[in-house]
Amino acid sequence: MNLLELSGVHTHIGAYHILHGVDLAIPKGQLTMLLGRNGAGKTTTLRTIMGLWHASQGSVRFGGKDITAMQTPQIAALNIAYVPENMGIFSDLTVKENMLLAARSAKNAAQMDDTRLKWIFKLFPAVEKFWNHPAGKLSGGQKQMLAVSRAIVEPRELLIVDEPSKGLAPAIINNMIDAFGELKRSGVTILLVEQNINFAQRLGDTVAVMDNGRVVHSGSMATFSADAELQQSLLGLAL
Amino acid sequence: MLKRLLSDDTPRSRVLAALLIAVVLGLAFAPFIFPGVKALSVAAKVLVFIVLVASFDLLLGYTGIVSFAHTMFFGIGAYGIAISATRLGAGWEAMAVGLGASLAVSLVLSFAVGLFSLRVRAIFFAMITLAVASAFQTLASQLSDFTGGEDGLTFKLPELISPSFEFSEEPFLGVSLDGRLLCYYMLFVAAVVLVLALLRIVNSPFGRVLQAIRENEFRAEAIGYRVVVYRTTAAVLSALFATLAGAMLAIWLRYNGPDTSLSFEIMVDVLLIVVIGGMGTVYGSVVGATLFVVAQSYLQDLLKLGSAAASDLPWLSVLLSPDRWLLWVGVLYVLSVYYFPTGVVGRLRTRASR
Amino acid sequence: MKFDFDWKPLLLVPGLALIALVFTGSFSTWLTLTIAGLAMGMIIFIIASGLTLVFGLMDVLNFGHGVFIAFGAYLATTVLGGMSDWATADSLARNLMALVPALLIAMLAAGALGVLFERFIVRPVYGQHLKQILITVGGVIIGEELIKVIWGPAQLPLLPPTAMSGTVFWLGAPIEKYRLFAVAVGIVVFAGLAWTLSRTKVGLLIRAGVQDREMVESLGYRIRRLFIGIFAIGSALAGLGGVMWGLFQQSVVPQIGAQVNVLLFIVIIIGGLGSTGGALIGALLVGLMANYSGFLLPKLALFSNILLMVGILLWRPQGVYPVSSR
Amino acid sequence: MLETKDLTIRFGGHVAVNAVSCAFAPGTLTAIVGPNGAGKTTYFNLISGQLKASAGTVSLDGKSLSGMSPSARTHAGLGRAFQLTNLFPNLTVLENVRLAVQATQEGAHKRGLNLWSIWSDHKALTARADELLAQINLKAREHATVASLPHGDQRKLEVALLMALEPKVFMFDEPTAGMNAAEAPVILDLIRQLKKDKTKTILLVEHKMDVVRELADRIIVLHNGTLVADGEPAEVIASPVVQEAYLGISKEAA
Amino acid sequence: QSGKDIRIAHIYSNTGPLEAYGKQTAIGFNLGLEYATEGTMMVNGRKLVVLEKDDQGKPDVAKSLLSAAYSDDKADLAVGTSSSGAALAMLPVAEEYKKLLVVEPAVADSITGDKWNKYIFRTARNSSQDAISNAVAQDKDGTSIVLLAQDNAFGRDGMTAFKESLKKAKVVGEEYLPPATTDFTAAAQRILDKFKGQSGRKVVYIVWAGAANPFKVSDLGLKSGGIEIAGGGNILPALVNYKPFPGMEGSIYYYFGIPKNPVNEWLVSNHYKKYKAPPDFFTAGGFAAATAIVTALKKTGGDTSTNKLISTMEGMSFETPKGKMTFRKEDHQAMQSMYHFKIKVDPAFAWGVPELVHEIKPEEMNIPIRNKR
Ligand SMILES: Nc1ncnc2c1ncn2[C@@H]1O[C@H](COP(=O)(O)OP(=O)(O)OP(=O)(O)O)[C@@H](O)[C@H]1O
Ligand SMILES: Nc1ncnc2c1ncn2[C@@H]1O[C@H](COP(=O)(O)OP(=O)(O)OP(=O)(O)O)[C@@H](O)[C@H]1O
Ligand SMILES: [Mg+2]
Ligand SMILES: [Mg+2]
Repeated sequence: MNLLELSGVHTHIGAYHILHGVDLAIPKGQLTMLLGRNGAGKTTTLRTIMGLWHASQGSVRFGGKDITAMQTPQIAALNIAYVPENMGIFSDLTVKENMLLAARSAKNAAQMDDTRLKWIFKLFPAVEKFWNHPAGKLSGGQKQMLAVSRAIVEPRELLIVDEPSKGLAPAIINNMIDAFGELKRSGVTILLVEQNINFAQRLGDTVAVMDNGRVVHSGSMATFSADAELQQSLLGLAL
Repeated sequence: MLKRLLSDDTPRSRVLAALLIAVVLGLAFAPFIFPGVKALSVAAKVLVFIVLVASFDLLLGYTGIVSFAHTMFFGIGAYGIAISATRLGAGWEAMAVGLGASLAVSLVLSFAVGLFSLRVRAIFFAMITLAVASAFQTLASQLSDFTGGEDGLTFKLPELISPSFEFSEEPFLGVSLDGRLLCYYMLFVAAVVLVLALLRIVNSPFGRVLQAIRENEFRAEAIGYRVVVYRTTAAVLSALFATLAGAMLAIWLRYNGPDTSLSFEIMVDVLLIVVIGGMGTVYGSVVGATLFVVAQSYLQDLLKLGSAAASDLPWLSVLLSPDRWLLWVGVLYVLSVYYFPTGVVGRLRTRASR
Repeated sequence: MKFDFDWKPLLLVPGLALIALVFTGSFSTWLTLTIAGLAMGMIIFIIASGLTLVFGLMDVLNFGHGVFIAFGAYLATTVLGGMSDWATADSLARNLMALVPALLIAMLAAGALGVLFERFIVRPVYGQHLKQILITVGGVIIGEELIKVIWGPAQLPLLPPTAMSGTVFWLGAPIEKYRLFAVAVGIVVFAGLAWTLSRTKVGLLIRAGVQDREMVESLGYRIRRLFIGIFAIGSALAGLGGVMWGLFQQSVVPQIGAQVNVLLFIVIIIGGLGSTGGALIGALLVGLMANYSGFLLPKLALFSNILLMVGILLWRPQGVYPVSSR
Repeated sequence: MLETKDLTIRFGGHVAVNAVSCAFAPGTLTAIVGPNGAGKTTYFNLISGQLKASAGTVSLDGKSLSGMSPSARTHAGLGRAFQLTNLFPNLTVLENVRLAVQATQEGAHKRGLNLWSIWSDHKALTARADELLAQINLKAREHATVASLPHGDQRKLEVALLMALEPKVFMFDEPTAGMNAAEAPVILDLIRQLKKDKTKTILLVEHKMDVVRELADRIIVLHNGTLVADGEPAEVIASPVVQEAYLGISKEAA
Repeated sequence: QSGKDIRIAHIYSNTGPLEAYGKQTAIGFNLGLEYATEGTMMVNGRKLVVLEKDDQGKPDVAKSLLSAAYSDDKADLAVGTSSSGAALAMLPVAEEYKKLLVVEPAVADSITGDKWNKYIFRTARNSSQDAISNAVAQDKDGTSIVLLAQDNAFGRDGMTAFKESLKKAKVVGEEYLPPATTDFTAAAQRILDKFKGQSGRKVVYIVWAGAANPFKVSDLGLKSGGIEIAGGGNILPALVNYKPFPGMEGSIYYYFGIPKNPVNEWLVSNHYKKYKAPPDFFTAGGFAAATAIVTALKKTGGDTSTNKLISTMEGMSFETPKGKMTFRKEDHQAMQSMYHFKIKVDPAFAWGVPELVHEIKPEEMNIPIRNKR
């Protein structure tokens, strides 16, 4: 069953026509990898799902419900978490305050789920270490960790993440892979955009490849990994 | 040739080019096309505002410095002429002395202001300049022995450019050839020269660096530009041009006072014109100043017609009453921000580039 | 969490007062000046609080703040005029029964007007300071003209109710009763604001929304409603301030708001653009400074505010309580 | 020769870079690695002058750079690309690069502001900028405004600006982050070419170990702001600090 | 040339900060024309046409409007304007075009002083008349006075004239405050200091124009120190602030209840009829300008040539709501009565009512002539 479905989505940004009929299905409970070269339209697809840009044609359905025309807060309230490409860190706020805002059900820091926080701290030690620091002062990688931590501070049904591994040290990438693995096991559906093919192959259940504003391939990760020729032709890379 | 005169910054839109030509021709032949003292006053005010607004655009549009102290320099220019003409009499030397002195004062002040702009956040700077400008205005009205206080100064200029001077008894094409006409053409030439000079400056390598600083000061410094030097230079240049515009105003009016050249109202008008015209395009000042000054000068007359027409709808005629013309200026402000986010010039250029 | 409150700015107010004591010479004169200055500062704080709130939380530089001030003051002339029996009665209770509704109505109406203002004037220009300046100046012009349409262009008297006019004496220093009332109102406003902003998530949310609106929405919050709410509160505070200021001046003119604009800007710059506590300190300093310099060096009084601001900025270029690195 | 001596910076109580002394010789490519937050970017900021050191000095070819502004350091021969893209968003791609080319001219020939010549008369600048754009495959989009470029292209442009400065010292901060596997080689090729020219000093912060392994002549490791390892790539990568704190290998094994 | 319209340009602040004043002047001027022509709006068979122009209170606008009025609109003469600055800027225009300008209601002394030219007449009072009449009202033996005014030309000139014409009372101090002052605590303290060691009657004489209420100094320690407040009369909205000071004395330019003459009766009753409110300062002023012009035109038999008008008007007397005024030959200033008043509280009025103590006739005031001919 598909939790999220895009069919024939066209998106314009100002005068530019960016997405030219994207068809994409995200199966429930699975981790879908969205791949593609720079400028293929991956970020635009994610933003269209979140309602940050609106599709001019086609539809986006979540859990059977049409969300194409909905506003971002309403879409997010359907229990979706999103990590944007630029991370969306509130740099004037402390790390704690950043996390508190993401924890929608908590009124103050004391109400945040402790065990979950502990889990996050273990994965991303920097988040704990800089708990009361302004987030703007974090290093590039630390910000990336905070951005992902924010998305997982409370359980969500769908997690949409734009290039989480960029700028992370290998050890932390490993932690992140673990984290997504655990989340997946707990039943969360995940949509990931990634350039790090290694990362992609270790996590992905299904894969979709974009080019020029369209999805040009989709299928299971296993077949994709096995078929070097396909990878070569789609991504222009050999492993 | 024309292209070089325009420093290779052509209008890049047919409509815009047509508009500019219309404005320039209109101003060049204003005394003959639009007879009457009022029309000529409006045309002269347009000339002054074109220079003033273009000089502000150098600061705001090209350098990204929001300053409310720009009218301060405008006022300095106007007071320079006014004070020297009052003290030294109606001679050309007096004008030269006044101009020189006011340029010197502006130079020093703007240098300080420019340096200061680097120290504080942009929005802070804007509000501080607001306070400084208002203090300067109060100062000008306090030093009444010197500046004439609230009442301002009325003064005489050389006979040659005064209305009472007649070149010939015979009117030419229905227009009397007097000192006022000469004065107008003096302003016209000054405005053309100053605008072309500004156009050259913004299209020089220097101008490009200013734009870069506006976009990302941090990075401009990192690729090797001394931001301090560029910003201060821009601030000083823009102040000097504003001073010249102020002198033009004083020469035309043969009067100056705090409300005429220093008021916050003028500052806001200038800001609005920059936005209506299109920030970061010198042509925007030409188009914007013309549109705005003409609209402002004739709005009351227009409303008179409007309220007469609406006389059977009492509430509408109250709003359309010429007494409430400022209401419509306010509406104009709001609407122009709504509908001209990139200004007239920006709009026309995008349209042309499609 | 570590509690590292920055207490140094708090010393500015007593510091200034002590320095003035040395120069003033007479204790009773100093006391009069100080009490009057502090009370004046409270009134200024009330009018500035809304402005700094809207700027600090929403990053909107509202040149139109003055319109709400004027609007509040004018409404008060109407309300108090309508209840002049009570306002001029010789009983504090009755006076309050006239004044409190006047304050509430001014706040409600200014708040409602604020909602309209947000919708039609401010909304298109979030995040663009320059356009905010322009469009809100447009709003001011429209507002002032509408006030002239409704109430006429002439100056209108606005006298404080009987029980609040006149003076009381304390240690030989005359204190206008009205100023005492203003201090009470100011304290209520400050306490209310400080509590809301530090104890609830609302403050956080809005600060975050200013930086990255899209992200706040992506977290599932309806930032738009919140912004409207804040703007309404800021405007309501301006309306309240307008009544207080009008009663202090004892008259209103359509330009009443524009007249205090520069003063308000100085106060919130000193305070650190957006900090409520900072605005309070700034307002008290300005109030005191005006009285001390007016007594000691009247020639300089005109520039005392600017000098004060420059002095503070040399010490802390972002104001006493910088809110952010925006 | 670029050299830092006891370079230190504190943010409040936190020591982000702690007494780092290191020299970088022309003709070598040094990779700087370390966990997130180790202080790599901060170290760059201290060298290029974006941050003022709390203690220690930076010198280039024996000349001290301490106290110089970032622009002066650029003229002295330091070039820097940023980790988080940092361009002139509303100018076109071509204008971005041309500005960087122009900056070198200001430095080398005349220090004047040049406010009375027409920008488009300076054909040489445009030619040079075009050449650079061709090198990074961005010629096709030279008239697009930078804000509309996808993330990957912006990263490439970031590198182009650095190349345009023609510095003696190149500092790359994760130049290929967010760049896909097809595009990254373009950048890596550029770096390889620089290496061939034996006169340039290259500093590279990079998390992708395969890239580091291939390109680096030497690796230094920062950890909590301190220099903890310095040497041959193979040797450093094998060292326990790197294995544990950085690659997280031992953790997985345990 | 009978039959041709007589065109009068009336320039005033129809908008801007002085809007309320400008509107009163316009109403007064039109009522004045109506009264003086007995409703015909004709003089000697020539119709009077009024061209109303709004100078927005701005000198530059006023100047260009006046030029346009004389040249584009072919106005025969002009009246204006509300702001002194604007009026001063207009003076040379009248000279350039060699046409008459009747100044109303601007008060600056220099209009009929050093900036004057022979085309200028003024029906409005000047600052000296204000100050000197107040001095007459305050001048009593054994009185010590501290002056309190705004620190601008208006405040300082007024105080100088006031001081010069005091004969019995003595001035023990002067306080000049920034024009935008809103808090008077500091001023009150300084004033208290100045009165230290003085005996007898103590008075603070205040000249203030603007929204703030300087009478508050009384509450800030002066009343308890036995110090009285005094000030010249003011427009009606400002007289509200006089209500707490019954018995206060000063001199006023106009209050609708004071002058007893047929012109004022006509004005008050017609104004009430039309506007449901009493006339104020500027209404009376506008009215006077109108009667002056009509009187002159009647004398010249409708001749509008400038020189004829000037020679007719020099020394001419005319009836106004304030009684008879006369244009002094030397500087064309209208000499007029001022009214020494005492404030009374009348619950029927929102303001403190000035009651006439004594009409100060022009002869009682020695108004200096400051112009050069
Ligand atoms: N604001 C914008 N205005 C105009 N065009 C844009 C804008 N943002 C993106 N684009 C264009 O949309 C296309 C797709 O961009 P998008 O950011 O979705 O790519 P991407 O697949 O996420 O690439 P990357 O891997 O580099 O992040 C690109 O060609 C880009 O130039
Ligand atoms: N301006 C600042 N104020 C306070 N702390 C800072 C500041 N800048 C950096 N830091 C801290 O210094 C440490 C080093 O940051 P830096 O950006 O140099 O790390 P990095 O090694 O580049 O990490 P990454 O690989 O994640 O980019 C971080 O812990 C960061 O929080
Ligand atoms: Mg992307
Ligand atoms: Mg880094």
